[in-house]
Amino acid sequence: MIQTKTRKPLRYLVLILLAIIILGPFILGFWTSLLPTADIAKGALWSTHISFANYAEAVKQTAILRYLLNSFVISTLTMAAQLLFCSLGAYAFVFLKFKGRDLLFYLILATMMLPFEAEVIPNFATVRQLNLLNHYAVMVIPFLTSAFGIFMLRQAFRQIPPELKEAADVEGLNHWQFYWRVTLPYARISLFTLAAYSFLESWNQYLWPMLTTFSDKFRPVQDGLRQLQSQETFNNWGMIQASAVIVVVPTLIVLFVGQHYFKNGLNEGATK
Amino acid sequence: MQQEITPASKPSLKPKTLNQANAKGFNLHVNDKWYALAFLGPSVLILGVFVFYPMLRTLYLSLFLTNNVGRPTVFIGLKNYVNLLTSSAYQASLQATAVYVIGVVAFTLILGLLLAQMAVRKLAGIQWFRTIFSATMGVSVSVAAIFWLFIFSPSIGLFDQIGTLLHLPLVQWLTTPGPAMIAVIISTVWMNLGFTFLILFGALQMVPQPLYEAAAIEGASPSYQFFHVTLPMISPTLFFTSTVTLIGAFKSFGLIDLMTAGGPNNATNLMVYQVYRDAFLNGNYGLASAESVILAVIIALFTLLQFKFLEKRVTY
Amino acid sequence: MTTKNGSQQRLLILGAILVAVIAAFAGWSVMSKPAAQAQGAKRTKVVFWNEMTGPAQQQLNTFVKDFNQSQSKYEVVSEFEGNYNEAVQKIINTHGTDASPAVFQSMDISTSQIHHTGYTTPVQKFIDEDHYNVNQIAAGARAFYANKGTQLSMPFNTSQPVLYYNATLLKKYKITPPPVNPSYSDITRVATQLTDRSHKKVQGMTVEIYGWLFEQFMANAGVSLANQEDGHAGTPTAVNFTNAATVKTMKWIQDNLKKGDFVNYGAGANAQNNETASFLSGRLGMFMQSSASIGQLTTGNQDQLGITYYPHPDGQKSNGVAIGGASLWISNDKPSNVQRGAWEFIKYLMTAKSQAQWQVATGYLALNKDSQKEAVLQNLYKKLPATKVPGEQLRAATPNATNSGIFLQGLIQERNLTQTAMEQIYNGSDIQKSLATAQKSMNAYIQGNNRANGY
Amino acid sequence: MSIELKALGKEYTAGNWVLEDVSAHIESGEFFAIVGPSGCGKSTLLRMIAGLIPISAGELQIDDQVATNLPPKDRKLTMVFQSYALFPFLSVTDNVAFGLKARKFPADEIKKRVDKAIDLVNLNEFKDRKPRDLSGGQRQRVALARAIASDVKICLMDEPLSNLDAQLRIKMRTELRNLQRELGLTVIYVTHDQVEAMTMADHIMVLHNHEIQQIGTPLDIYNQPANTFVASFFGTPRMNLLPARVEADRELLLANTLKLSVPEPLPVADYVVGIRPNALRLLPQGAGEPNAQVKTVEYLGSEIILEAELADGTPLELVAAAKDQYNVGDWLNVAIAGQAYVFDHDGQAQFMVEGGTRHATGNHASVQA
Repeated sequence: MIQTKTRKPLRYLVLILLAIIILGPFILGFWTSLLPTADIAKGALWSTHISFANYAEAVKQTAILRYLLNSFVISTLTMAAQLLFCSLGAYAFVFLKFKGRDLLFYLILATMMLPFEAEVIPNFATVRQLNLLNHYAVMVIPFLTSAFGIFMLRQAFRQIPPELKEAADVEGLNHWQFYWRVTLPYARISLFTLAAYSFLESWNQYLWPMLTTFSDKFRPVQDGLRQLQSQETFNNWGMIQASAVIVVVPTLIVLFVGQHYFKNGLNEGATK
Repeated sequence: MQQEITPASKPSLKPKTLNQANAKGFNLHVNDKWYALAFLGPSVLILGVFVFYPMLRTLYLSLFLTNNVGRPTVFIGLKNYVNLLTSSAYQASLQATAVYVIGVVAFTLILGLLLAQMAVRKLAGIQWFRTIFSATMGVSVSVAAIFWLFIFSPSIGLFDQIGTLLHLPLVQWLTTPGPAMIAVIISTVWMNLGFTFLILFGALQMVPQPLYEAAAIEGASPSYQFFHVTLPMISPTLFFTSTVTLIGAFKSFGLIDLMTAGGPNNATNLMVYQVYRDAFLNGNYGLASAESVILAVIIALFTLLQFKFLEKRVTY
Repeated sequence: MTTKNGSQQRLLILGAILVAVIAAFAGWSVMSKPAAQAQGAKRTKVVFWNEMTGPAQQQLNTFVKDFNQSQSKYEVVSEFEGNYNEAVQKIINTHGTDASPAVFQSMDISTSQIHHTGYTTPVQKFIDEDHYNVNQIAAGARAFYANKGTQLSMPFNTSQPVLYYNATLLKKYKITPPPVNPSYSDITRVATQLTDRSHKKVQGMTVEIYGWLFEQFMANAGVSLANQEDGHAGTPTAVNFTNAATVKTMKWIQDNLKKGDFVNYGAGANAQNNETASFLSGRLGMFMQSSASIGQLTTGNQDQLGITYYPHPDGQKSNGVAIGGASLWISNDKPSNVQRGAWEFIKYLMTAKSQAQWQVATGYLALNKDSQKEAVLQNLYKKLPATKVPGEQLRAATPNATNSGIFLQGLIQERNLTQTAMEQIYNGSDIQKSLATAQKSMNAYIQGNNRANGY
Repeated sequence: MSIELKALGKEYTAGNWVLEDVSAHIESGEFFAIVGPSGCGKSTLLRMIAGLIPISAGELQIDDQVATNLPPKDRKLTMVFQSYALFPFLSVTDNVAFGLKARKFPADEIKKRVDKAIDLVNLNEFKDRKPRDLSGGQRQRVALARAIASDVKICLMDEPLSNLDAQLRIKMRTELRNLQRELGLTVIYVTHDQVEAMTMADHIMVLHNHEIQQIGTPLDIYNQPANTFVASFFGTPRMNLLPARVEADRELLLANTLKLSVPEPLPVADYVVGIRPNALRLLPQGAGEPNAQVKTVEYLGSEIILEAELADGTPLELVAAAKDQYNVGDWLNVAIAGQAYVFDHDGQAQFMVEGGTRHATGNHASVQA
């Protein structure tokens, strides 16, 4: 429009303000992670002693790297499992014909309404019975599959032209072959979206690991930060901020590299 | 009027009875039950054990008193529910949850929309802003909580310092009820913004440009265009985003745990936190189960609403 | 075309990053491990759960390290499990699984609950087996964790509620300090004088809204909070908040608040931080808190710190207060050699030397009587004579049913309820009515709990 | 409601002009078409007139008022978009009423105007429908009704018929034209379809290569193309453009094959001669030397389109009577039988020859006007 010409500087101003608001906590967190805790405690947000000492301290004195490793292991396993089981499940709902399929689909859809947070009590009892407590398994097994993932991939698989299945039937491909050679490659964008989604979901788990892990050996990073926070009575802010930055940097990198996919995938999910 | 849905836009919540290849192909009479077992078995097992069974079990537990090691011992019918709904503490928790959820949803949407609206117009370097606006998607709960804890911390925190500079009365953000609620809402909104921005930005980008041009020629001012073109055009996405945010807010736990632990004076004691407290701090599993059921019902209702809307949903 | 290539490229980059990070971590954790594993291979592993933070955690970790070096049979692995409240249910919930601890620290008010789960081996068993001289451990602390003559757990980090005053301020306004074992009116006098003579620049006194303090007022007045002699004679079925001594205490606080000689700092961590900050900056003359705060109140405090016993009602002798803190328990779901290792570790922590070091490092009381002779502790007393007072208060009281803690399940609820009542009373509500409401709720809770547990 | 374009120009990045020196006068009540191939800047020009994109150079006058920097809503015009730009969430009535509501007209006035507009485009039965429940033609009418309801007399149309199927498009041409006359609208109509422009417009502006090629009535444009671009753009099948050189004193040799006599001697140079397919005659077999070979044969029913190749390889399109029979590979004998347009080697029209007489071409006058 014509008016925008004159408004340009104003729009940049608003954009920059908004960017500052969004980035503020990051910048402040990163900046204070470079300051000596003594200076932070005095309320000084400026210091001449800028260093990575807090990072060295965090890595040496806390199990922050172990927490990160745990989270990577848990999230990667969860992601891989969800890709496999959700795609298998979705395949069954699209390409297989069996009795009670619709009913089963509705049941699985219904589970999307049930918040995990409201089911922790019996679930805790279950994993305790299975002697899974305080192990990677306890944070992976309940999330091997997800109703949302099945639903989302089912949507994607339905976009596969029926002619492909017919052609595969003519070629004599069985279901495994069709699943592996056609369905998965065809829906790879959706698979990627699910991968990103399940990884982040697992990465952000907080309540469940908090209830089921009892040692640093298996504690994921979210609860690791909680651990650091609650152990420090004399708030060692420099080190805590450094730990937070160590945790946030990998996900930020993944986000920026994979931004393109998140955007497409999310919008697909939102508009379908 | 008639909610006629074009085939392309039909959200496929309903399974089609006759499906694609199998209906038309020559293996019409094949029953794939063994395949189905192999393909679906794992998912059904996991969902059954960790989603279906626990819901029933929670319902069951909610009707009992539990002993000091968490086993249900005395059947008391709906007594737990009665006690809860008449308890002023639980009512306060419901109220706090309502305030929190409404605050989070409202501000997340408004700010998300503002960000998206600002980022959607083409400008030199706008790509940078888009990336920045989506940055909080990469932030996990604990990191967000720690960043904001520092900002809100007394005397050394940013807000306190700014307040001191401007000679404003000091606010004990996390230790006074009202401000503590505001603080957790701000933090949650910030954490939500990246995701909300991306979704709304995508929706705005899909609004056809000629609609704005037509509106401009027809005499609509920018604000008229926003309310009478932009908002209606993205209303399905707006609805999707608000329910997702709403359900997420109902489930908020980590941020509360780290920032306020439900305090001060239970001012931020949200429903999930109350479940955690009663179960895993107080060992009152029967009562906590009843609280879980109430929480599940509320969330299920909103999810159902979302499904219903998705099904009816009109894509233009 | 380009997008496809681009997207595949990005996918590759992402995958590569993921693999690289995992590989890096795996390498790091493998490299950093072998030493610890090789050492622990032949030893019996004893998992120890604690809830200590800050300097106490550091000292505890030092103890663990020293214990592991002092012998070659056991390896104690210490795990921090969050705050006291969290830990109780964690302990109960993991019992019988591979995740459970062999020895754990659990807070004072969880004693009855932990005992009733039947998940622990009373330390009495090992005391008897070893003919361990239990008399060297402070009786008042032992009594709290004993039931009907059996020592259930070993008192560990132990504090006494005491009254702190700013001696320098009192001198400045020419006020006679309160006696070492003050009555309510002694405190009222000092508070009034402070407020008046400073022209309200200094606030006289605060009593935090804190259930623990509520319990200690009753203990020091010699009245039972729960029936069955505070649970020491059997499972309590009711509580008594509305007794004369409690009403009198609440009235004392309420009246002084109205007069403005006392001030209300509210409840929770917030109140504790604020009252400490005010006290240190000379704006508050007196407050009551755990003796474990001594460290915080002496470091960097130019003013001289004064400490007295917990105040008692006028016209009667002080009965003595119960301790606060936590004790060490041994789980019974571990094989006997592990339980034995746990006991050996407890014994190590209770030596005179360890206990003396513990008090110096943390402000918790040294429970071993012989610790008083240790040089580190002597040095502390020489430097800060006031730090002697909490220990003296502990030794001064003869343990009886009312000052040995309350053997009742659901003390967390009790504290929530009494704190609500205190809050109401501080804001001017009717004392009798507020206490009665809390009492009714607590009795209902006890009945439900007893029913659920089949008592 | 006349419109005056005075040397309008548009640059998106400095020095990079997508439109240059566009001047024209559009009379009140005129149907003015802007035609050109895609990318020629015709939509840009329309959007500049509408005020949707800023004008970089020159001046725009609407109704004798300078409008160069006015916002769109103050230009007293309306626009119909190629995609119709209907609001999918509004019913037909509300779509038509959109502008009136935005301009805060009183409710009864809105109702009156909307009813009238909907009536004019025959959409009475569909008033309450949403756009998605309408056919393409009906949507087109809604867009028209919206333009009509605003009651302003200038209507800009951006390829409004291009999304319709062929039959409907032809029907709508007439309807649009009738409506325009009936309401006395000044229409600026952008299209890439020369037939549409020819059949509907009072005047046509031909845009190509960032500038005006010619402005004139359809007849002018067809009969007196200003250059080879205009000549080949209008008319189906397209005009044949043949390279020519001076062969004899009063004779041009086209594509080394065909001879064209000109009334007066020409300077020796390279020329291009344009001959419409229907100005070529097929001589009966054996009447002379065959000079072209058939490459494809296209039967249209009423006639046959032949694509042939002249002896030197230059392609040539011809029209033949349907009753005749042609096969690929047949040799033909082609002669010039109608108008031949002579252009200089830059493509600018020089004159037209018909039966050996010279006629002037290239209505440059209207460009300069």
